[in-house]
Amino acid sequence: MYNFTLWDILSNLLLAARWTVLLSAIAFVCGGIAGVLVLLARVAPLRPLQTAMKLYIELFQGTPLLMQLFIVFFALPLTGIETSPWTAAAVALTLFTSAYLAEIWRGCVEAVPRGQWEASASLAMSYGEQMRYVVLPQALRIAVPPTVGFSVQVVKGTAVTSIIGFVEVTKAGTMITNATFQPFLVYGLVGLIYFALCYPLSLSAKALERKLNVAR
Amino acid sequence: MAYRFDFSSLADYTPVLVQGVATTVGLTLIGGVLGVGIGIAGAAARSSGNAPVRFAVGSYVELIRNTPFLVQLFFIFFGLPSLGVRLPEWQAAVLAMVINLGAYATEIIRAGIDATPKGQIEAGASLGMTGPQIFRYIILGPAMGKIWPALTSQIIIVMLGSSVCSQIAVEELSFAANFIQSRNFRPFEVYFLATALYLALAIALRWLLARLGDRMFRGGARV
Amino acid sequence: DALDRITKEKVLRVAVPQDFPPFGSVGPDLKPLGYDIDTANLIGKELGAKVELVPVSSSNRIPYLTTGKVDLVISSLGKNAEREKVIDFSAAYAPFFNGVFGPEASTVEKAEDLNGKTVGVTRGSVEDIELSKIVSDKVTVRRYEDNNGTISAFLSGQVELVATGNVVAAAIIERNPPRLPILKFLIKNSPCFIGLNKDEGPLLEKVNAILAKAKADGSLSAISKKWLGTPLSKDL
Amino acid sequence: MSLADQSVSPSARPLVKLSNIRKSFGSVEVLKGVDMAVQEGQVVAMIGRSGSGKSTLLRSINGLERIDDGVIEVDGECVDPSQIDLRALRLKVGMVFQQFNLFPHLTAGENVMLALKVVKKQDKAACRAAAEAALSKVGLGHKFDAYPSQLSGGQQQRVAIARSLAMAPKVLLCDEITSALDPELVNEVLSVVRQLAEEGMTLLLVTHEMRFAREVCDSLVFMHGGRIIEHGPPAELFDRPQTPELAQFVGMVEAR
Amino acid sequence: MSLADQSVSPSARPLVKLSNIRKSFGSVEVLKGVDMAVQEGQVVAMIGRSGSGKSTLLRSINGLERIDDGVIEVDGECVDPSQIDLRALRLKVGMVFQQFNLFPHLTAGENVMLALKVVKKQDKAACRAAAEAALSKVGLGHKFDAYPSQLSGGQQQRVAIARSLAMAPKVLLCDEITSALDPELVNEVLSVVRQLAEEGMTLLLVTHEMRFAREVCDSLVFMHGGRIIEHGPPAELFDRPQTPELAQFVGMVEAR
Ligand SMILES: Nc1ncnc2c1ncn2[C@@H]1O[C@H](COP(=O)(O)OP(=O)(O)OP(=O)(O)O)[C@@H](O)[C@H]1O
Ligand SMILES: Nc1ncnc2c1ncn2[C@@H]1O[C@H](COP(=O)(O)OP(=O)(O)OP(=O)(O)O)[C@@H](O)[C@H]1O
Ligand SMILES: [Mg+2]
Ligand SMILES: [Mg+2]
Repeated sequence: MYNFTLWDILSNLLLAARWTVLLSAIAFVCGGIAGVLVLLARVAPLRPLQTAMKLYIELFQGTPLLMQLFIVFFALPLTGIETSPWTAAAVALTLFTSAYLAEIWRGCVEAVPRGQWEASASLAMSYGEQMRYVVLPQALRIAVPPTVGFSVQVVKGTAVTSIIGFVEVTKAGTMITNATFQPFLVYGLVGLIYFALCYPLSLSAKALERKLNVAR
Repeated sequence: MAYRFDFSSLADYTPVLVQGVATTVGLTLIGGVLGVGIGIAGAAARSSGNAPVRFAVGSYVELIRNTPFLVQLFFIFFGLPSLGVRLPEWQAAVLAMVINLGAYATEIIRAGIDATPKGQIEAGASLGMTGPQIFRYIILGPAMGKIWPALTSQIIIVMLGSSVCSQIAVEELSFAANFIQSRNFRPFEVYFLATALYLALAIALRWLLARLGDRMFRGGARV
Repeated sequence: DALDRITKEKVLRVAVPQDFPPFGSVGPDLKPLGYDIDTANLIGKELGAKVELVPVSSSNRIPYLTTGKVDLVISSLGKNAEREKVIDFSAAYAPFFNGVFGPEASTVEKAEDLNGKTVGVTRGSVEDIELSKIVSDKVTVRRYEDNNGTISAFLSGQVELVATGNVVAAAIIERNPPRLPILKFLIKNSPCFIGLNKDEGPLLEKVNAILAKAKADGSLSAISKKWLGTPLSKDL
Repeated sequence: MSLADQSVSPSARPLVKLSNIRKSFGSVEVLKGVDMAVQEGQVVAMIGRSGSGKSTLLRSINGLERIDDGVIEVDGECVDPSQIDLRALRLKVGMVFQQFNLFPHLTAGENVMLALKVVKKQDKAACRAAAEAALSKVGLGHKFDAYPSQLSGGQQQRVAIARSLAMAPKVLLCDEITSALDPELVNEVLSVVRQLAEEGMTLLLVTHEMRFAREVCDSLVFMHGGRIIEHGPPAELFDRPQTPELAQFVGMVEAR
Repeated sequence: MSLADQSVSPSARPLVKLSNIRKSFGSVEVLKGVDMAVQEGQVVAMIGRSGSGKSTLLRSINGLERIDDGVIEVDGECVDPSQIDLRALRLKVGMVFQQFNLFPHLTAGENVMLALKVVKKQDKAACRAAAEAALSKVGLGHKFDAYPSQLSGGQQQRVAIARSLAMAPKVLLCDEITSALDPELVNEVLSVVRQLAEEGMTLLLVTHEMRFAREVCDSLVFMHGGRIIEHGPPAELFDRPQTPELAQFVGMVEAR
């Protein structure tokens, strides 16, 4: 059959890494947007909305991403909603990411002192104005390091999409292992590629955190 | 396409599900206990050991935290045998979970240790206590109490992450789900049920660990 | 129905294996290739549709079909009663038999000899279902998500024996692996069929017609020769 | 004798009028029916032990606490507890806090301009002019572009006062605005308040600065256990307390 | 004149003897050659400006700071800076800190018993008896099972003293042990120290409580810029300071 050189293996993995990056980016951007919406609903002064979002977060933080993927991919179509691997991966990763980000960001919103709410309230600002001009800008600053830190989890989370046949780095690794019988080499390389993607993110999260602590 | 839900066909597979849940719980228990143990040792080494030890522990933590669990699992199960280390699947799964949780726990517990006021350590020292005694009796308890919620979340993440162990034929809960749907062709019902079971496990585990934390670190919580 | 859609959109979506040589595997460009892929292309050409290959694993190929993600499963699919309740099958398009394979040194000769041993199998495959019927509970059966897992487990020595198809074993041997899978005993002769959703009569007829024509004009046999090394036997 | 009658001519309508204000936290009643009136231009100081309900009362007046019963009337508009139009109320009532509560991500000038822009929808130039005027008034015209973290506590508090002033409230509430300051910074803030009082601003202050209260205020209100139990001109209250509670409080404060 | 000669009969061997102690943090020399002797049963107070090196000196005596040069002798055993046997040293020298540093996860009793158990390896009953005795001595026998968070600052500091006492040190070092306390709680701690002094405990205190120093101490040590520049009986130092530095320090303190 075909012979894979080391370069074949590496180049295929790197090519597949594009999809890992793309998936991560989609998950992060869509999850971020959804996360903001969940966050706003989660901290809104409306009990039912708060409760609903609490359940949403509990649900997606309390079940494996793998199961979420399976349900979106295999189970939703039975109810008439078509899902390709792309949409399934994007949808599941978005839901998963939004739940975690909303929870991280809620912590940041709550870290904004109560006095800020009260001062802006006594300036006759509405809830929306308080959020928009006073609380979110401050929360945003606090939120940068943990958000960058969480992006590492998103990148790693994309590995699970290999199981629904999505050919990103992990899946490519599995396929190549089967064609080459060199699991040690291939999975070692796969691990290194993830490390190369994630470690800079981890480092910058740490650096940002230090900077934030010094600035305070 | 109108779909008729039919959970009845799952009844035949109750033993498979029960065994799946039991395996998931077992993996989490062993992985959790050993992982936290590694975390404590790692944190101790990282905050007191000599430079090479600190570097080694630091590298371990970063390596694990920046690669996916699935890849770690494959590496251990499929990759290590080429070095002559052949582990049966459940041992490989436990090892992967322990290594994974150990790295996160090291980082979490270290944060708790760093939060120990310097004066506490000096007070211990001025009473004639040795370094290890200070760590064991003064630092560890309050540090664990402080970071227990974070550790709880991480243990739950590892429990949920164990779902990918089905990939190396460990017969845990998601294995059971896949197994059943490949026999009865009812993915919606099966995955729905399995997801609900995971959620129940996560909630139960969080509750249990909270109780456990209250019990073990009751004093430490009052700071 | 599906046939209408295919002729209108000129796209045929086919589930194929990428972990099951020689029926389906990948080359250095990670593109699927193999017996099943050639068969899919053959059918696509006859239908005048562009073929869209969807790589699947053995445990999820039927959900792919039933959830409407593909029109056909050409994925070395064997026929059995359970599956027939859920999907329809075309005529057979490739020969296949399952056996238990192990290293030369292994002395296993029949199902009873497996007692106390560990056998790897791909979850949800015909081998899995058939093997489960004939072995006692003294046998440890390890079920992997896909053939990649099963093959890796055998090659890395994680399992002693595997239950798989003749052709898979042949393909492994051809690649000069560290451990050679040698046939120990036969489980079942189970040729491969194309899977379709139920109530797709027109498509089923059309596919069967295409297969009949391909058998008659020798094009299917050519595929067999290319991938299995032997022409198609007459009894298929 | 009701407080509204006392320190003012019968014809003047009070700017702030509180009738029978009640407020509980859980099962603890913190305000047990407070009546009070503040005339336009009056400077009223509230004194009393920690926990007597001073902050709670002040916070109720601009709706930071929701009252359980009673009526708050500001500038003739009656606001009943169940459906207070908070925005309208707060446009009339400014508030300055113990902890300054400046917005740390905005400069002094931006702190002052923010509400002018988003609440009053003034245009940029008008905002800037108003902010500059307000900051100059508190002696910080030159700190327009400084961030709160670059200012001393006293300066921060003066920015907070300017921020409230710029909204042109009818009455300004001040809750122990010098308590969080280092002793040497207290005076710069008090002198700003003194100047406001002289200019005729209506002020309602909670304060522990007894000398200041004595010198600057028209009227003193002594709270105890969720009630106003004495009120009147400062000199009178300090020198001839009518209740043993006030006598004790005065004694305690003087001893310090 | 060396300090060792001064306040004691020549025959008595000092319990603590410091000779030429030097210590730098980075390039800053904080202790510039300190000599000092404390006799058994003596109560010595150290005073001096912030930053003069009082804490550093005290911390050196039980090895919390590693000294760069000089000799520390405690109870006749000489400990040179390069290889101090910290454990032996610390068994003889107790220390109480400004911030109490109680172990928050242990009750008062457990705080006292911990070192008895793990360092002295006493059995349970002996530990408990010793802890009860120590806590009773500081007037907190009834708080054996209270957690630090349930105690006032003064009570916490007394537990900290009991914790050190229970180890039966030869000398007790106290670094500004009342500075972190509310004024009304200072006296309860000072009276415990006074009682220890009366019972003959050897004490070395850093303190800002001048009246207390005057009344209780046998000897006063004035540090300035990393050196001891005056020492002697408290009355003498306060009333007839020899150096302008001490004169200024005394003036500053009395003005408060
Ligand atoms: N949000 C709250 N929840 C529960 N109780 C509260 C709350 N705010 C205030 N209280 C209680 O209400 C009482 C009055 O509090 P308030 O702050 O009004 O007193 P104060 O007179 O301002 O005291 P201080 O001089 O200490 O500021 C106190 O007993 C306080 O504990
Ligand atoms: N760990 C350290 N690292 C660097 N410099 C230090 C350290 N500890 C103390 N110093 C410096 O050593 C000098 C003496 O400090 P020390 O705490 O001994 O003074 P002190 O007399 O106890 O003052 P205070 O009355 O404020 O407690 C100070 O200038 C201080 O800044
Ligand atoms: Mg108050
Ligand atoms: Mg000091």
